[in-house]
Amino acid sequence: MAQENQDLIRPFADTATDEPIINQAPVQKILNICRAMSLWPMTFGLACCAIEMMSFGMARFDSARFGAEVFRPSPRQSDLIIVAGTISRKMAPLVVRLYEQTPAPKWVIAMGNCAISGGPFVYKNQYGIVEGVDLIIPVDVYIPGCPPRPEGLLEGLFQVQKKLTGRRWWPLPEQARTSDK
Amino acid sequence: MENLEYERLAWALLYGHIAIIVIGGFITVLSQNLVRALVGLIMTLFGVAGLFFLMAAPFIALMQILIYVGAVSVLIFFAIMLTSAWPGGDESGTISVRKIIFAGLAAIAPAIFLGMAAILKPPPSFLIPDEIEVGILGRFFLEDFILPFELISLLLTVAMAGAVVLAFEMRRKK
Amino acid sequence: MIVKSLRETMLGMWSLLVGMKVTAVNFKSTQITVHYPREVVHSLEGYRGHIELVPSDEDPYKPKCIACNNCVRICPSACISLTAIKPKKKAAEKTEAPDSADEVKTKGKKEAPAKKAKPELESFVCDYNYCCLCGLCVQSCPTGALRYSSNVYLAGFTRQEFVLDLLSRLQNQAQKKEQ
Amino acid sequence: MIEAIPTQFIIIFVGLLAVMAFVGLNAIVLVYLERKVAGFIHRRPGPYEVGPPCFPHGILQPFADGLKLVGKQLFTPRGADSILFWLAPMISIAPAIVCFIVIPFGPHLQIVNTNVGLVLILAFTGINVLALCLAGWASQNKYGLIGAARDISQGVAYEIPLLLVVLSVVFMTGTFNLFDIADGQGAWPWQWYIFYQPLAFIIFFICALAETNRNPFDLPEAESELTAGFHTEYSGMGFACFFLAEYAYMVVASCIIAILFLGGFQGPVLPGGWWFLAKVYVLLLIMIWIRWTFPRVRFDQLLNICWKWLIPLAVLNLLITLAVIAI
Amino acid sequence: MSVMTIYHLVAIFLLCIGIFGIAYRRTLIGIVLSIELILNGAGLSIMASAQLTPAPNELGQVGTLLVMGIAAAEATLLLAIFLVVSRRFKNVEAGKLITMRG
Amino acid sequence: MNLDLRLDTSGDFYARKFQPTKREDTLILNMGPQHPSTHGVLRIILEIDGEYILRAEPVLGYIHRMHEKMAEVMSYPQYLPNPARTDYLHGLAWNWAHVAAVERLMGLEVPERAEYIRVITCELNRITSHLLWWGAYLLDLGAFTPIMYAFDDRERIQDILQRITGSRLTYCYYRFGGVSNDIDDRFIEETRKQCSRMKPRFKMFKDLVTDNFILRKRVEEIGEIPADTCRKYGATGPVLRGSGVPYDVRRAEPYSVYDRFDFNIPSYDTCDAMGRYLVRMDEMQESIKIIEQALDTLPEGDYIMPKAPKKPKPPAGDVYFALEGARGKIGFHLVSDGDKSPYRLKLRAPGFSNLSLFSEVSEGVLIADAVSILGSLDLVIP
Repeated sequence: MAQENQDLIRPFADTATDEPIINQAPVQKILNICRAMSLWPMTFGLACCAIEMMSFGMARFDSARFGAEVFRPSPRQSDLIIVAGTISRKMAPLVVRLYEQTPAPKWVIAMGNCAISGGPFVYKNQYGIVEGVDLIIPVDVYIPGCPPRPEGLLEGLFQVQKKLTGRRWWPLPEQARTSDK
Repeated sequence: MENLEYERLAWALLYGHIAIIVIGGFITVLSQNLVRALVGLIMTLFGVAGLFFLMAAPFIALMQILIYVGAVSVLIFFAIMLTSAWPGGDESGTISVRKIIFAGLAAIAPAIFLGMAAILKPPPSFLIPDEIEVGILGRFFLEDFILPFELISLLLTVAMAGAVVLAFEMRRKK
Repeated sequence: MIVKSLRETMLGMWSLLVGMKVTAVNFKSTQITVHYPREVVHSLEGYRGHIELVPSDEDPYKPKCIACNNCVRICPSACISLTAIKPKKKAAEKTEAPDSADEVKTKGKKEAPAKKAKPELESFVCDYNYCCLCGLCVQSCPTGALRYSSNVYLAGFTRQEFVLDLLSRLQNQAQKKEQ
Repeated sequence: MIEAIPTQFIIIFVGLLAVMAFVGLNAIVLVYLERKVAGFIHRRPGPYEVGPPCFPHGILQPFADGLKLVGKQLFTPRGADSILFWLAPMISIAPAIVCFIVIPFGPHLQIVNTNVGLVLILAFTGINVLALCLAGWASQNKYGLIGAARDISQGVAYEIPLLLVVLSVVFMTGTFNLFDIADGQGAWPWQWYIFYQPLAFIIFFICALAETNRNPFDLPEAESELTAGFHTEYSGMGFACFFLAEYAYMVVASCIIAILFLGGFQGPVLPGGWWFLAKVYVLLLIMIWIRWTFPRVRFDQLLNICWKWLIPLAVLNLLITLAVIAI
Repeated sequence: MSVMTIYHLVAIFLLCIGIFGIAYRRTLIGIVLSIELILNGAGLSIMASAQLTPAPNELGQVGTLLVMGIAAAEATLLLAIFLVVSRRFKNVEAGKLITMRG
Repeated sequence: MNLDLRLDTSGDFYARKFQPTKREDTLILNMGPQHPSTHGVLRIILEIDGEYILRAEPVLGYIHRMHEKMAEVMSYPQYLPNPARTDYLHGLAWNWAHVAAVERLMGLEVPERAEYIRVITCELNRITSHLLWWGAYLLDLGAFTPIMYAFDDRERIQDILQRITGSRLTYCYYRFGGVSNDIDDRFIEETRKQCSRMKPRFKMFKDLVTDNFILRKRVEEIGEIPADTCRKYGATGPVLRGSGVPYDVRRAEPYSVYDRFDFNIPSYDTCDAMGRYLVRMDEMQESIKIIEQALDTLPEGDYIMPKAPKKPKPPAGDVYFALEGARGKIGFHLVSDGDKSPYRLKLRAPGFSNLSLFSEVSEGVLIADAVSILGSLDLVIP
């Protein structure tokens, strides 16, 4: 199976990142913080996890608080691809294409076990699933769960921010108080 | 002193607008892509509007922008999109030299006559035009020029009706 | 007819105003957002997260598990793998966390459940990447050695982070509790 | 010739810079406002956490968004006409800035006081249609093309009632001068033209929504139908320009409504500038409120509303106005 | 050379390039673009003649407005005609419209 | 496996096969698989003339997850978590269908309390499903706010369900012979509270959306599906009931304890999107009615059979079990050869039949209407 998946991998030659216009360290740092604080996800749901992705944007968990509520339908305007759901072999080329259509500073979250590894749909003689989105596009953050709760996705968002800026910006949930909502 | 500076500025503006007109005109005529040609036409229109401004007729300049840019070029754009939206349907491809020569001759002939007339026999003119009120213009339209005004209204109405009729014929053919 | 359509339009306009009133009322009402990293939802109880081992009653460092392999066999995604040593045998080969599902599967089958002496758990690995949170393992456990954790905050940079070594997690938890 | 040059050339230049700053600032405030209002309507806080503790409630969110968009890769799609593709956002934003130089923000806050101010604004806002068409056409994207076609139909259709309504106000005042129009109204609400021309106000408001492509008339960029309409292919700054232009036109539309119908800078007690700002922002808030309440209308309905309702009503309004003036 | 001459020369340039375009362009739309150039030249010329000579200014402005009105009417009609033509002949190239019957 | 991932502007296999008609100046538009209004991974190839759709052809299979094949590989209990992923919005119904099919084949007698629990949870799940549909449909029509209000209630119900079932979305709660967890007083109390909370909410939804002029214009007389067409394509559920046929499996061939409850089958014979919309809105209220009745008459007893089989091996034979899901009739055709895993499993996904309608209905409508019709069919592509 792994051998077959090799066919799906292709060099990401088309997505050569342009040299940044301003390449000074402090500027870059500020820019990175800005990027981290305004990660616009793409409206791209694949399966069950997409529903939890919706919850993540909705009133109760409100990703808007972290500047991530602007779900853009066009890949050209989004920064964050949340691969939420099972990737079938038929879908795989399109995921790659969407990734390539997204302009350069872009991040990928593999949400849910299907996107990470094929999850519950991996079994003997299985023929239609790409076993993990990291086989076809580079993934920055993995969020396990089937499906993960919206908190998990928020944590994933924080992880992307951490990857960008090198620090976690928000308190850990362990110290949190329990809300009555 | 101040006046001199302003005059220089005025000349610069004049020549700037003329340059825009000339460049726009050439783009309009020579561009292979019709949409680019349209953009060239819009450049020209803006240049002419600028000249109207310089002639102290801001109302006409703005009407130029409103009617030409806001309506006519949008209509032409629509026509381009509806008839040849994709490359190949427009002006790509080579054009025979003979055609260019004939076209050039056709263009130069009036240029020589009219240009000579304009240069050699300039009518008396002055530098500083007056600006007139829009209200005066309107009164002029409604009192002295009522017939042309009505005619142009009629023309527009007829054109609209004709367009609608043609479009309906098109739909019926579907 | 004109009167009817006019009336309809007027009623329609009124309905638009009613809609705007609804949103205005909601604008004023209290918010329902849980400010997540600062506060957590009240209702995580009952949520099936990934599984954890339950410590035995006498020793918080030792799991209740008797390595019967029931959970391995029932698991639809084959994400659990456990190895056990019989108390008498000393040197048991150490197995590392398996990488792929196939390996897990074969391993699960290879390890025959030790029936005679009470075997001691050597490693208990749950590859959370494959888990589908059905809870069959917990239900099939004869000794109640498994429980759900309510850790829903998992997210990481590699998928290897979620190959959970439950035994060491258990020991860590016991340590923390002692402190 | 000499006199023909506007004597306040320098003032215009400085004013343009000020206007650009104003447009930028306004867009930032509006983006924040829009997201916050949307949040409250949805019973959530909206932008909240971004920014250090000294800037609570996510006030820095729009800045972060803006800087991020500046830092994005610029992408010219294959097969697109690259010159026109990048020209379109600029054409979109430039006229909006020009419009601001004739708006009287207060009794003494106007960059150019010209007799044709209203015509200037109408002329320059019309250019936006062209920019959006160019954007849709140049990106060689079918969604963009459909968006552009929608935008043309919508723009051309809604310009007509807009002009008619403006004319009826102009006939009342007898001038195109925005300052004079605002000045002609009294300080108290019953002296404003909304009181004399309520129908015109409603028509103008609907047309303004349509011209600025706001929900429920946001068909050129209808998200669920055309992904993102004419700016489907724009990334980074190109997208930001359209965004900025949309908000700038919203402000222009609100300003015009405030001047034509709500007395402009007129108001009791407070100085004029504040009144003007307050009126404009109330109108903007209503626009935002409408956006987050209603579904989108369909395309043919959109045109039906215009041709079957707004234009006859506008003509009627104009005729009534003329009759009243004549009497 | 007086300013008015310059304006007139620009108007003549527009006229000439418009004529050139009419001959040079193959598609009907290209020809319309050229016609718009000519109309603009006419408007400019009328404007200059009225504003910069003792002739009444209103006359020139009204004339220019009339030209614009004609341009708008013409554009509307031509758009409709093009649509019909493109539907019947499948193209809008002037050289290929050789039959008289649709 | 040779997947050619090169960018191909001439379109892929489907688009090339979808030849344009003889008419000129039509446009082939590819809607999806990544498109906001196809809800995930449906792809529709449209041939449009201006804004009018001449032909539409849905392309399926972008989320083909081999559910049927999976059943043949896995044993009966191992397959338990999967049906819920077939239709992730109404997971419990699928879970139920699987469990009930096996029970019927084995002749198991489920305790009454378990049946009641099943009814309550399944109806709660139906409400969440309809709520999500409601929000997403209005999102398609351009209104953003309703989905937020829908999720408000949805989250509350999910909290209630999560406490006993353990998950929020992909439930694996029912077991052969019962359910995996008993419900407690807190569940009953919270459910009652939620039921009484929902009633004024419906009023608000009506004010905000159903009565809205713009919305009515968008859904009324759009996508008319005559009852005949529905029958031809095998459409079920709210789509069928929106066409005036009050067919509901819960009433037509009552399973479980549905025959003990008093509820209406809402149906509207306007056949349009509005009919389907109203059917779903009414159905939520009917569900609340059912839940309240079930809570009132909840019997005591076991929540699972005392000797429920852990590893069932049904006798050889086949069984068909159908029940009413949120999207229509869910059918499980199970063929067993007496082994620990089924010989063959055939799923009847209502979304599939309902989707096949789309191609016929969407001919000659505007793109915006197509979006409206697609939304009103409420699809979850299995």
